[in-house]
Amino acid sequence: MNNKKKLSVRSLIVRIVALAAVIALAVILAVIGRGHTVYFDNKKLDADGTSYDPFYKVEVFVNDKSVAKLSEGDRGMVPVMGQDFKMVLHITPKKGSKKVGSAVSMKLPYNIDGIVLNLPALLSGAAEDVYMDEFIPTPTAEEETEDVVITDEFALPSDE
Amino acid sequence: MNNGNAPLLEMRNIKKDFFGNQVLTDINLTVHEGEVVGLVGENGAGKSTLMRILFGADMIRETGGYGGEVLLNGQKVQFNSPFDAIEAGIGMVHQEFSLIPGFSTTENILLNREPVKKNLVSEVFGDRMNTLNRTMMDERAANAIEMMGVKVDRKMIISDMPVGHKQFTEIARELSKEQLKLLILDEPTAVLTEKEADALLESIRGMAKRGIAIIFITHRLQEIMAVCDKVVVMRDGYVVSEEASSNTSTAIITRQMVGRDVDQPASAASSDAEEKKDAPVILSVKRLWVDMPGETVRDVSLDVREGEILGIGGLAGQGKLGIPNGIMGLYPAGGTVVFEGKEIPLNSPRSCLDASFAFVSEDRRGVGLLLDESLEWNIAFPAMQIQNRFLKNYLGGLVKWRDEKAIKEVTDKYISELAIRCTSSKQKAKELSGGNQQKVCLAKAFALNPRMLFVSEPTRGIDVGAKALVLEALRRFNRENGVTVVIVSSELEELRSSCDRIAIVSGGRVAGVLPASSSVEELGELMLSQVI
Amino acid sequence: MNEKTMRKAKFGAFLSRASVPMMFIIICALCIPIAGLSPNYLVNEIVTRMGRNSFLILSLLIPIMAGMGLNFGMTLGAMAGEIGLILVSDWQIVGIPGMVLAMIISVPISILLGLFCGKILNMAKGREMITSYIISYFINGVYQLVVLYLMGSVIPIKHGSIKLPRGYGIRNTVSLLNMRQHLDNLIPLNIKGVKVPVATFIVIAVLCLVIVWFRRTKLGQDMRAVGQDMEVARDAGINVERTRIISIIISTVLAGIGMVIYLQNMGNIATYSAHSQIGMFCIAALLVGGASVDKASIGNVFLGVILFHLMFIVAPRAGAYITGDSMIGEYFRVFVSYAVITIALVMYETNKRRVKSMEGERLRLDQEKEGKDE
Amino acid sequence: MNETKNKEKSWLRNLVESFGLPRLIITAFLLILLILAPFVGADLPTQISNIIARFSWNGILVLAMVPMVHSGCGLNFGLPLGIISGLLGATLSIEFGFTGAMSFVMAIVIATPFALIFGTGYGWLLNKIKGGEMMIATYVGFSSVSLMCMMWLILPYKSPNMVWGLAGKGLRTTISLEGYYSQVLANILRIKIGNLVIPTGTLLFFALLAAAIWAFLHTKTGTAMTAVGSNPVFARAAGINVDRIRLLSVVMSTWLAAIGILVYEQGFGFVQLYMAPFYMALPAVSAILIGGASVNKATIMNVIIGTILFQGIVTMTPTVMNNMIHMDMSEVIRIIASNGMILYALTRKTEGSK
Repeated sequence: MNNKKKLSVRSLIVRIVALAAVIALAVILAVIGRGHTVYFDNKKLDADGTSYDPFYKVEVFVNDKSVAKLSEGDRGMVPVMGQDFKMVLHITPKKGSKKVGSAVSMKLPYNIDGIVLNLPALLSGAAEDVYMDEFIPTPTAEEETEDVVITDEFALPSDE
Repeated sequence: MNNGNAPLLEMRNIKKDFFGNQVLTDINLTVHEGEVVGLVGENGAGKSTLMRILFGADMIRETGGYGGEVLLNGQKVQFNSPFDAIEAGIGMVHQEFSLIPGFSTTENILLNREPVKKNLVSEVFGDRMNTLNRTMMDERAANAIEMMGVKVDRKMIISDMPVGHKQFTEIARELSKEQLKLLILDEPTAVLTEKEADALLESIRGMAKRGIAIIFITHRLQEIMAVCDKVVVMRDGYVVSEEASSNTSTAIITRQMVGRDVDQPASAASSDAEEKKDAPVILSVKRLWVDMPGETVRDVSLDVREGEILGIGGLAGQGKLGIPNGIMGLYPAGGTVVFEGKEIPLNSPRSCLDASFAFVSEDRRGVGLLLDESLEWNIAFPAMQIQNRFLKNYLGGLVKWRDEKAIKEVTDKYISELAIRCTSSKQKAKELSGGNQQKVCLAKAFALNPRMLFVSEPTRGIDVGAKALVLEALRRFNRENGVTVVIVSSELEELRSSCDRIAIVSGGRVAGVLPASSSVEELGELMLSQVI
Repeated sequence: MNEKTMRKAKFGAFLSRASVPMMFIIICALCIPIAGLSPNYLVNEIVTRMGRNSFLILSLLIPIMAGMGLNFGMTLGAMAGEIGLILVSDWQIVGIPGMVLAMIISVPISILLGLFCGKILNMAKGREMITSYIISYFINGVYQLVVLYLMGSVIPIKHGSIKLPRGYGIRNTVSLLNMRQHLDNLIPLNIKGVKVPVATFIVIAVLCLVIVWFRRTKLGQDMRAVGQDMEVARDAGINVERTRIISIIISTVLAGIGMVIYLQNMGNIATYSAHSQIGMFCIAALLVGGASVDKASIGNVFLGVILFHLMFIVAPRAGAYITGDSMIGEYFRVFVSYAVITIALVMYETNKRRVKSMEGERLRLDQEKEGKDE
Repeated sequence: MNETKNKEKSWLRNLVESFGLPRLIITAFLLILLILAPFVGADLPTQISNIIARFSWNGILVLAMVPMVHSGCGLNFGLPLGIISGLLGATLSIEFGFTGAMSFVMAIVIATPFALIFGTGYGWLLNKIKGGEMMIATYVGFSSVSLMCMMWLILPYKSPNMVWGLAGKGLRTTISLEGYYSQVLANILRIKIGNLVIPTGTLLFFALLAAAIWAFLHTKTGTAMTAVGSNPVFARAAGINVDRIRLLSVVMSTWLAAIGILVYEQGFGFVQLYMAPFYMALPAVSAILIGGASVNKATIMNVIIGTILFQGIVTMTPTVMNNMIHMDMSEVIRIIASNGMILYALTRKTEGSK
């Protein structure tokens, strides 16, 4: 009897540890799996009296893949996972001038889904709150219409 | 063998009653280590109940426990469940197999006692996630089979096995329990061939040599004589004899099993028996076989005379119940049945009923009654369906409407005639007591106005008062209406007191037909003559 | 003589087991040339569907082992998986971590639902299948209550992209674009233009191993025992009710995980209809693979997926070609799914009765012979 | 004093036991809805008319459950088979050019042989698989519906009122009965008091069939049917051919379902083909269960009460709920309540079902 009880304490501990491990795993997944959409603006930005001019052309590489080629005034985007964000920019500042490579890495804020980066401001070394902005989607008219919700096959044929 | 210590098992002054019905009175039983004790007695003598007490069956506790005490190795024990009994070293092989059909011998021997290996998953999810240790299982099964001394294929699947091997698997399962000290074998040879039975007897001897005590229940007395050290005979809830097997014989045992101390009063009906002797044969059964599970009938020929009450007796499982069930078409049957010179087709309940047979089944709740319906329905239904009675015809017979008034009338008639205790004729059958349900079944048969009535176990499971009423009603029905009655019963006394003649069935065959005034010993001998 | 009849009976049993797969092979063989689809396309589709469906179908095996028949209640697990995915996509957890998290969330929900289902089924022994079938409808009602009314009002849902504009309830479809086929493409492999979802297959293989291993555990052995004879198992001291409940819980949990895999391949959730048909299609596929109500193996699962989905792909095309109406093929495959289940159920019930009558037949012959001897 | 309290308690318990807790809850729910209706601005007479109309459409479909329950075949989840017979009758009647009330009569006449044939086959099948009726019935229903889906496309129907206008073949999913038998029964002796409308004809037709079933159950064969359902072994021992009685009950159920769908259509005004019959078994099953039937016992009263309660909830919840909390949860409530009811019935232990 005593033996049995001891065993159950042991298994209780094992179970608690296992449960804790699963919960820990869930938390870790929630952190590393957090997805963001990063938008790159190659636009003119005026902030705090400073003006950042757009480049003639920028090509953005994330994970060695070209995700956007931006002309003046363009916006590009890439969905990413996790908060460590690295990108390589190939910048052509003026028409005809030479391509300049530049690697940027930064920490993305966990709470924001869509993050807008103003590339000119970012590369000129402006403060974070200047080059970074939250993307707020504006629902399009089409989305606004109420979905027709199909329930189940149990419903009587609509006979109204 | 007996080394002078406390005996392995001692049962002292065991008493047991079911709702006031005393079934065991002051039973004393002693079993020593390595001893083989034969336990014999008619059905209903109390053997099974005694073994159930020993094995801690739930049913004993549910019916109010038992009196007296059980001692194992000199210590008082009280088992709350069969598992306690197994824990204490008692094993039991039941008449019905308790085996998983798709499992191998090994798996069945070690069912729910498999040796296991621990693993990572079982640490988290508990012991049931342990993996089975197949090598150890094989080893342990092999050991148990060896201990039994009969060769059984360890890998064979149960459903592919002959019956005998199943029996041996069960025994091996008990033997594989390390703590086993006492093994109860309940009619183990009933399903075995002669050769297998011999092997079993041999293995019983072997087991006894290893120090395992065995209680051996059987109807085959020669087996008892061959293998047992001691024979205990039970009758009507008493132990009537306990003898070393060397001091007794099958003849003595038979007498002890069925014998009475005082002569019974002559059969009530025997006075008319003389005049019925010459009555013409009304029903003639020839070479009847019936495939009724547990009550197989093989090659029965039997004549029933007009106006008589014929009793059919025999031990349980010997086929007496199969006879009426087969004739009435409830189980597949073959042979010929001739009633009043006309052959009645078998396997067709309807044609039997049309020939004005009626049948009161032993399975009241399963076959005899519409439990969810009113007494009116129960009593009037067959007569309505077979004979178009209790119906009103409309549209020139196109519409046959139930005549509720006539139904109520006939029901009320039988309620008062048979003293059925109920609130009204509308009461549901399931709400009545067993005895009253039986009376409803009788009323149902009477309402058919049969010429030939089969009654199967009319008094099973009903109290003494109702018993007398039921038997009296049958006798009166026979006398007043001149209906021929066949009563099938396990209780010899009942048959002797109600019938004109008694046919005894043994091993699925008619062992003999005797007048009801024959002595119990004569009848008993017949009962055991061809037991299988 | 006896052996001969035995062998005959066994061959007959094999034939009846093989009849459904054979029928499907014939249907497919007839339809493939008519449909005129390129072999490459067909192989690609089959491989994709194997990855998508196998896990879900495997979840059906354990209740069959425990004698509880086809678990129509696997839909419950599918719903749990959907709830996990809806929450995860609202939290914007993406990719493989999102999938795993959705699975983790689905597990406790599945356990609760499985427990409920198991308890009810224990109260309805002997009609488990129809009961589990009705349970799936019942829980579907509860699911709708949660997803259509409680999500967004009680359970916080942030994103407008999955919430209905009225402020509560989930949209008809939820996009899983950011985890679409992430598992399938985790280890990319392309053999002659056939995309092979290697990682998915690895997960499925692991589950197969787990099932094989599970059969060897004490619990697996108990389940087999309970499945074959409840009373004997009870007499041997096995807790029958508990064992049955556990088998349903395991099935539900696996179905939940399987649903996450299924939906990551699809790339979106049809919030209110994805689960309703899944049970039927999985069961039909399993039966097409030669399984029956009381016996199913891993082999049946894969054979079933291949044959059933082959039929699924070619039937509409073949139907359209023959009749000039594409709807015919659509209806045909639905009809075949139902017909397969019907046939399997009928065969199971008639077999059960035939076994009984065969025993009687044998006894009768024995007795007749004996009767003649004397 | 104490005793009376006890009595009251046991009276309450008896009520719960005989009526069943779920049924009690559903009844109470409907009563609350009825009481609330005027307060939330719903017009009570309109509501009641709705319930009566719905009752008149669905009553016979629910009645179709009775024979099979009586003979122990369980709940008729195979109802769609009968419905298909009815649909064949309806479409053929229109195809042959019958109109008005005649089209209804002819629909019944044509549907009858189909119902008899399908019912016989279905009953034969159910006799082979005693014990597994309900599951197989469900799938027989599903298979036949999906088979007919193909048939509606293939069969050479020509009537322009029924086939797709563009293709010129293949039946439409819904066919209007305007000019055929829409409302033919309801218009007989229709009563109109303010907003309260009573389709007397349809109710009478239902009453006629219900009385016929009631009468049948009082005949010799009907009695045998009940006995077969109550205890098949007893019936066999009493010389009844159990299989034949069961077959008869299945044929009756199938025929009633065929008539039921025609009556439903005449009230609804449309014939619905393709997947529509699919979803009609479960509401009928749960309606009769709500009315107090069990898996092997059902009476005409169960049918009437059940249909009123079920249809009452179906019509009342959307209006009341919508007006009260601006949240239409009626679908969900209906799904949970009706399936819960079926589950409840399935988990009851029944003596007769062996």
